[in-house]
Order: sequence, then C-alpha cells, then structure tokens
Amino acid sequence: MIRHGILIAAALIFGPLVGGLISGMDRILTARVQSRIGPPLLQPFYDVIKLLGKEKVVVNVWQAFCANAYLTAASIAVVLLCLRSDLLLILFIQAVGSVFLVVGAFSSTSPYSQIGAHRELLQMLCYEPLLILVAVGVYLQTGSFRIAAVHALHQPMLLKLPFLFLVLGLVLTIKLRKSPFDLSTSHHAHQELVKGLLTDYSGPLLALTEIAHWCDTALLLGFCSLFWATNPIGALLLVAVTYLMEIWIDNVCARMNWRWMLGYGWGMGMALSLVNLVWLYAR
Amino acid sequence: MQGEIMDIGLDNLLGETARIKVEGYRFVTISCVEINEIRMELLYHFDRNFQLKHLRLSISRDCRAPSISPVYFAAFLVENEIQDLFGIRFHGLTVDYDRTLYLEKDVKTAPFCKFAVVEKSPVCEEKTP
Amino acid sequence: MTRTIIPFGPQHPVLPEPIHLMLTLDDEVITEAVPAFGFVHRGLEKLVEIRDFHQMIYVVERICGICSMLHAMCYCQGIEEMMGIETPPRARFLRVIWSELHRMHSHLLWLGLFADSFGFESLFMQFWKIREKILDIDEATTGNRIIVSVNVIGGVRKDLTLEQTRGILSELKSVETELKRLETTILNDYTVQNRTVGKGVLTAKQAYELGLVGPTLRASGVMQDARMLKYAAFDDIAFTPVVETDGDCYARCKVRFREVFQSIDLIRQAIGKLPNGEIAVKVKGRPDGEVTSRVEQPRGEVFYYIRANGTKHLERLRVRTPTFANVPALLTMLPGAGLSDVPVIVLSIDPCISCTER
Amino acid sequence: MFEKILTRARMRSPWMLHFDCGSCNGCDIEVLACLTPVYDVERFGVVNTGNPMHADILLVTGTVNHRNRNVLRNLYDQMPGPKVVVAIGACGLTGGIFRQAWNVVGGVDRVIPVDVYVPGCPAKPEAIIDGVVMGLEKFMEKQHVDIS
Repeated sequence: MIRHGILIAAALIFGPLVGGLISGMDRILTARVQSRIGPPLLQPFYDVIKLLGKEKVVVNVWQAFCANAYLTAASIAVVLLCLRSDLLLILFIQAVGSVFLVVGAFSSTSPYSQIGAHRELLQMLCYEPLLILVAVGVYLQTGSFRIAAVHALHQPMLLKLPFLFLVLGLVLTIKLRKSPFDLSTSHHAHQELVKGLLTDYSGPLLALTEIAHWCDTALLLGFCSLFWATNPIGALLLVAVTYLMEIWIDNVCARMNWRWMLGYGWGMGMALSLVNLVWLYAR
Repeated sequence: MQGEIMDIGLDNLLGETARIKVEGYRFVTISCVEINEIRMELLYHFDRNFQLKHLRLSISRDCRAPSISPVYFAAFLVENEIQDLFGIRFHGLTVDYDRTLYLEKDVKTAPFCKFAVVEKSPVCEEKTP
Repeated sequence: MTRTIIPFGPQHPVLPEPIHLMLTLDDEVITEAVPAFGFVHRGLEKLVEIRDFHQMIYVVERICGICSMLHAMCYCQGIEEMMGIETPPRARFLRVIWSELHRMHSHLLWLGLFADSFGFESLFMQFWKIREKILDIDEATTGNRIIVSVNVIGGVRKDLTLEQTRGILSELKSVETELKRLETTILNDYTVQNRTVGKGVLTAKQAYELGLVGPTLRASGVMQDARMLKYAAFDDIAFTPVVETDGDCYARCKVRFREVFQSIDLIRQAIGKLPNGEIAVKVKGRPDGEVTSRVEQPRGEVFYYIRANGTKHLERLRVRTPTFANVPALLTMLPGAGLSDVPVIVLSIDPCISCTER
Repeated sequence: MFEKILTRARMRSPWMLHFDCGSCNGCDIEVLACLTPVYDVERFGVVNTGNPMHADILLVTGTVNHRNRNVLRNLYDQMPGPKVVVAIGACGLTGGIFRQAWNVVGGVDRVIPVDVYVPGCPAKPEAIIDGVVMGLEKFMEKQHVDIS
C-alpha cells in the first residue's frame, strides 16, 4: 500500500515535471534548428509560474471547471500508467480529459475558440481510433491489456509491432500539436486561429491546461517507452529518438488543413495498423 | 504629363469609360483635385502597355457623379476614398461604404477639402445617360 | 457547425498590419469576405499644404517603411520631370542599386511571412536571417536599416566608395548561395505545394481586368513591370520581367523568389557599369504644372500624380500604391476558399496596408 | 517567498502582443525582426502571442488615429494584469512626422498609459529589446505597488 502511495505521489510530481523539461528541451532544440539560441531549459516553468500569478479572468465558470477537469484527468492517466494499470482505462481517461478541454473551449463565445474546438474534435476523431488499434496490437502481443503484462515480456515489443509504433508516432505528432497537425492551436503565434482552442483560457486557467499538456506528453512518451520495456536504457533511447523525430517533422513541414489530416491520418494510420495486426494474427 | 488628356462631362463619362475599356485599357486610379469653393476636378487615369490616357471631369462640389465601378470593378475602392476625403458622392457604386471607409460614422466634413465643407445632400443629379 | 462570422483583424498575428476582414464561414468555407479599412489612415497626401516640396520626400518615405526608398524615388523623379532637371548618371545607377536592395529585402520579408502563413516557422526564420544581410548593407551604406532616405530632388545624398561596392558584391554572393539552399524547400516541398498550388487562382484575363500590378499580375502570365519604362538607369541595364503562368499562390511565390535573384543580377550589372561623376545637381526654382510618375515597387507599380502651382507647396499629391490596386483581387479570390487558406491568399498579394491607406 | 519566485518568473517570461496602430511598417517589421535569428528575443523568454488574453507586454508601433484608438483601448483592457505598455518609434511617442496629418490623434499615451518609450524612426531592434527589458523592470515596481 505504501509502495502504491509513493508511486502515486511520484507520478503526480514527476509526470508534469518531466513533461515540462521535455517541453523546455523541445523549445531549445527547435530554436537551434531555426538557427536561434532559444530560451533557457526551465522556460516552460517560468511561463507557468507567471501565468499562475496573473490576474484571473474567468470567461465563465464552466470553462474554469473544464480546465480543472482536464488537468485532473491527465494526471490520473499518468498515475495509472505508473501503477501499470489497464491500457484501455488509461486511454479512456486521457480521452475524457481532452473532451473537457474541448467542451471548455466550446463554452466561450469567441469564434476562434469555437473553430479551434471544432478542429480539436476532428483531431480526436482522427487519433483516438488509432490509439485503440495500438492497444489492440499490444493485447494481441501480450494477451492482456494490462501494462504489467508488457513488462513481463522477454523481447521488446517494437520488434513485433514496428508499424504500430509508427502509428503511435503519428498520434504523438497530432497530440503534441506539431507542424503538419497544429490545427486547433499552436505554440507559435502565426496561426490563422491565433491560439484557437486556448484563446479564451487565460492566466491561471491557461497554466492548468499547460500542466495538463505536460502530463499528456509524459503519458504518451511513457506509452512509447513500453515498446522497449525490457531495458530502461533502450526505452530511454527509443523515447529520445522518437521525440527528436517529432521535432524534425515539426520543422520540415507546413501546417496542413483538417481534411488532409483526416485523409492522411486515417488512411496511413489504419493501413499501417492493419498490416501489423494481420501479420501478428497470421503468425 | 505623359499621355493624352480628354475633357469630358458628367453625361458622357460612363460612355467614354466603356469605350476605353473596349480599347483594352486598364484602370489605374482617380485623382481628385479641389479647384475652388465650387469646382472639383476628377482625373481618371487609364493605362495600356504603359501608355496613359486621362479623362478630366470638372464637377460641381454638390453634384453626384456616376460611379465607373460597374465598368471597372477596381474603381470602387478609390471612389469610396474620394467620397470620404472630398465629399463628392458617387451613385451606382458596386461596394458602397457610405463614407465609412476611413471616416467614423458621425463625421460630416470632408477632411481633404481646404474650404471646409459640411456634407449636405447633393442637389443636382446628372441626366440619364 | 453552420455559419460563423469571424472578425479577421485588425489585430491578428498573421497580418502584422491592421486590416479587418469580416469572414462569413460555412463549415470553414468562406462565403463572403468584406474588408474594412481606416486603421492606418493618416491623411499624408494632405500634408503637402504644410510641408514644402523638399520636405515631402521625408513624408512619402514614411508612407510605407518597406518600400520607402521607392516611394521617394518615384516622387523625386516626378518633381525632376516637372522641373526639367537632368539627374547625373551616377545618381541614376545608385538609385537602381538601392532600389533593388530594397526589393530584395521586401521580397525576403514576404517569403518569410508567406512561409509563416502556412505554418512553416523554420523557413520564416531562415528567410529573415538572410534578409538581415541586406539590412546590414543598407545600414553600412546609408546609415539606416529600413528607411534609407537617400533620394533628394536632383540626385542622391550618399555615394558608394569602391570598397563599399566590393562589400556589397561579396555579401550578395553569400546571400545567393544561402537562397539557393532554400530553393528546394520553398518550391519543391510536398507540404508547401499542398498548401499553395491551386489556391487563389486568377486567370490572366481576370488579373488584367482587375487592374492588378506587380508580382500578382506577373504570376498570372501578364508581362508588365514598370521597370520596362526604363526610368533611372534601366535603359542601360539588361532586364526582362519574371513571368509565371499559373496564377495561383504558388506561382506568386515563385515569381517573387525568382525576382530576388533577378535583383541580385541587376545590382551586379549596375555596380559593373557605375559611372564616375556627380551624384546630385543643384535645384533652383519651384515646380509648376502637373505630372505623373511611375516606379516598380516590390509589390507592384506605384503611381504618383503631382500638381504644382509655382509655389513651394505642391497643390496636390496623389499616390496610388500597388496594394491599393491589388485589394480588389482579394474580393474575388477569398469566397470559396477554406479558412486555413485565408492567410495564404491574403499574403499572396503582399498586402501593405499603410501604403494602401496612407 | 512565493512573491519572489513569481517576480522572477515574470521577469523571465514576458509574452508580448504586438499591435500596429498605424505605423509605416518600419517599426512594425523591426518588432518582428526581433523574433528572428539575429536578435532572437526568445532567449529572454519573449513569445509573440498575438492574443491579448495571454500577453504581458503590449508593444505598440505607430500613431493613434480616430478609428484604431478604440481597438487599442480594447486590446489594453483585454490584457489581464500586471501588464506593461511599450510605445515604439517616433510616431508611437508623439505622432512623429505625421502629427499634423488630419487623422492623427497623437502618441499612444493619448489613449492608454505608456510605461516605456522607445524612440527612433524606425526604432532599431536593439532599442526595442532594450525597451522590453526596461518594461520588465517596471514589473518589479508594479509588484511593489500591488503589495503595499
């Protein structure tokens, strides 16, 4: 029981912390790719602390609730990942959190926020089925949806599920709001929707969504690490390489529109998953 | 000034413009010059292969001019501008900002006129073409 | 989602300048676009009543900070024509050099902003990094980065030393190699083509009849460039306009990208043929009469109508800027486009609102 | 203790909002140039937000005219506190060369309170960065006012 308590506390603290550090690293690396120096590593934390200290402008109570719900769901998902719980449950809770973010954006009257929310829904429609397919692949490989079963494997999952890992990378690109898919909101300002989804979240509420986004990042990268669960160094390497690829893709792509995203996401994602699943099944 | 200049009146403005368009000229712009307390001058500039052609229209300040925007769509912007800045009203504009292109709604004066004139409703209309 | 009305601007990060577009959307497809102006209108043409015709140079330079040198050049050429002043040959070549440097920095700026409009942030950074080199040349030769203020009536104010021309040539060489490296990305990248090809198409007939100017017109296949008027030293310099035929955003991008290389070539020619001698003549008398003057700005042809009455104040100064002529194109291109294409299409005409409203 | 951390974070994370209030594009483009490789203000944590709800520093270039004064006022009111306004360029300060033009109200301080004035025509990127840094010091002062 105490072990569980420590694990939960560690997940609650280290989840966002790791997510924030990764985000800081991301900003530095992106800046280097663009021949700039970039902000200090701790920049995301400065941003969030500053946002927490800003004047609280609440557009409506519902939105404030939604921001809190998003953060709660995202942290629970990270905790469950650390407890090696059920994969489907984690994905479900993570999806609930994202839905709250969207509902919060829908509750404001700003058209940018509304259209951003609409696009975010389309994005979810695009990546959620793919995530489920990845989970199914894990099930076919291990015979269980529990993460503990993944850790019991003797051989890295990546060797058996290479295409599903690519699908996960696709989902990661969408989820991290990286370049071809930064439709609903974007990290830099030059977007036709300004901040889209996040337009009406401000001050402390924006800080909450930011922390929740770190949790999401940590969760998905944790998910990636499962593909090399046999060896911690291998897992770390895999995650690092995946993230570097994300930054690279972000910097060599223009932003696409949602029609292209649905076509490409579903077409490419489904095809890759099916190939992998059929291969697993036939074997 | 480069190019030929033609003096025209209110009644043959639209006809001349249409003829010029048929000849293959492109619309450049309209310049409005204030001559004195009563008269204003509208200069219509057209261009074909860098050959300019100008129509010079002398118009009384309280007259309404026909808009050439049905002939040259691009003219709507500059006509709206003249409407705002010089107070000459155009009729038949394809897109009419009604003196709010640059001005706020409650402004009645024409800011580019040296002889500060408060807008009143136009008294004379050009005859039917 | 059904009809939504989006206020695009006046403060919007994609457009650094305040223009307001009221977009009516039907499921992210635009059904109606109404532009609203007046956020930058200052009324500069009226300043002729307070400032004399020499001081007006500084005012017209500030009609627009990006094409400032070409505004001043157009104004000065108009007044010179009116007063019958023959500018010395060296001044005319120097005008070409600085005006082409201006075109380069403007086009590089645009290429960056255009890349940014479809979310290609790293490309934006690269173009602006190259652009800084041009600004460094400007600063080294004239003392200011953007508003270079070299034109006076009768010639130019600054001269180039031999050392400076050598410096310019070597800088241009490095600009050229760096631009060549970006060529494949901006012109051949799959995602870039996906966002620009076939967007905002204007046929040659449409473009001609709407009275468009500059790269927007040339991208539709109409060969028209005010530099063909052979003003300044263009009668001594070999020059053919850059023309593309597709008429979409991609073609406009291509025209501007190729024009940067063309400008490099023109500057090299001008420096190679730079004659010795005076850079300005003394101006006596007052302007009288009326005159039109035209110059090719980065965004297209600018048209000045100047009327003077023999006093030191001009009677009327009328400026038709290129964006003013290109705005009607937006009204034809935007309806039917998707919301995500709005920034791309709006930027493809290279809007300069402070030019438009003056 | 928390106050100290907060002030530190504020100093290191100024998110800017840029509004072109009728400038000739000179200063305007220089503000954008600050974001690009040669100047790279992201080193100091500056992010161009474009959304007044997220911004801490409002950079205003150009003169105020009768139409955009309402927009400017509106943007300023939408920004949650604490906030700093930096007026950039001769026009933003007083109206500059345009001050006698008919549609020019004058400098930015006719409409909203300005904390830092950055002169120049156009202001150089170095000057703009300096202005932003001076604006950050204003955060400290504002902080003290809030506490007392």
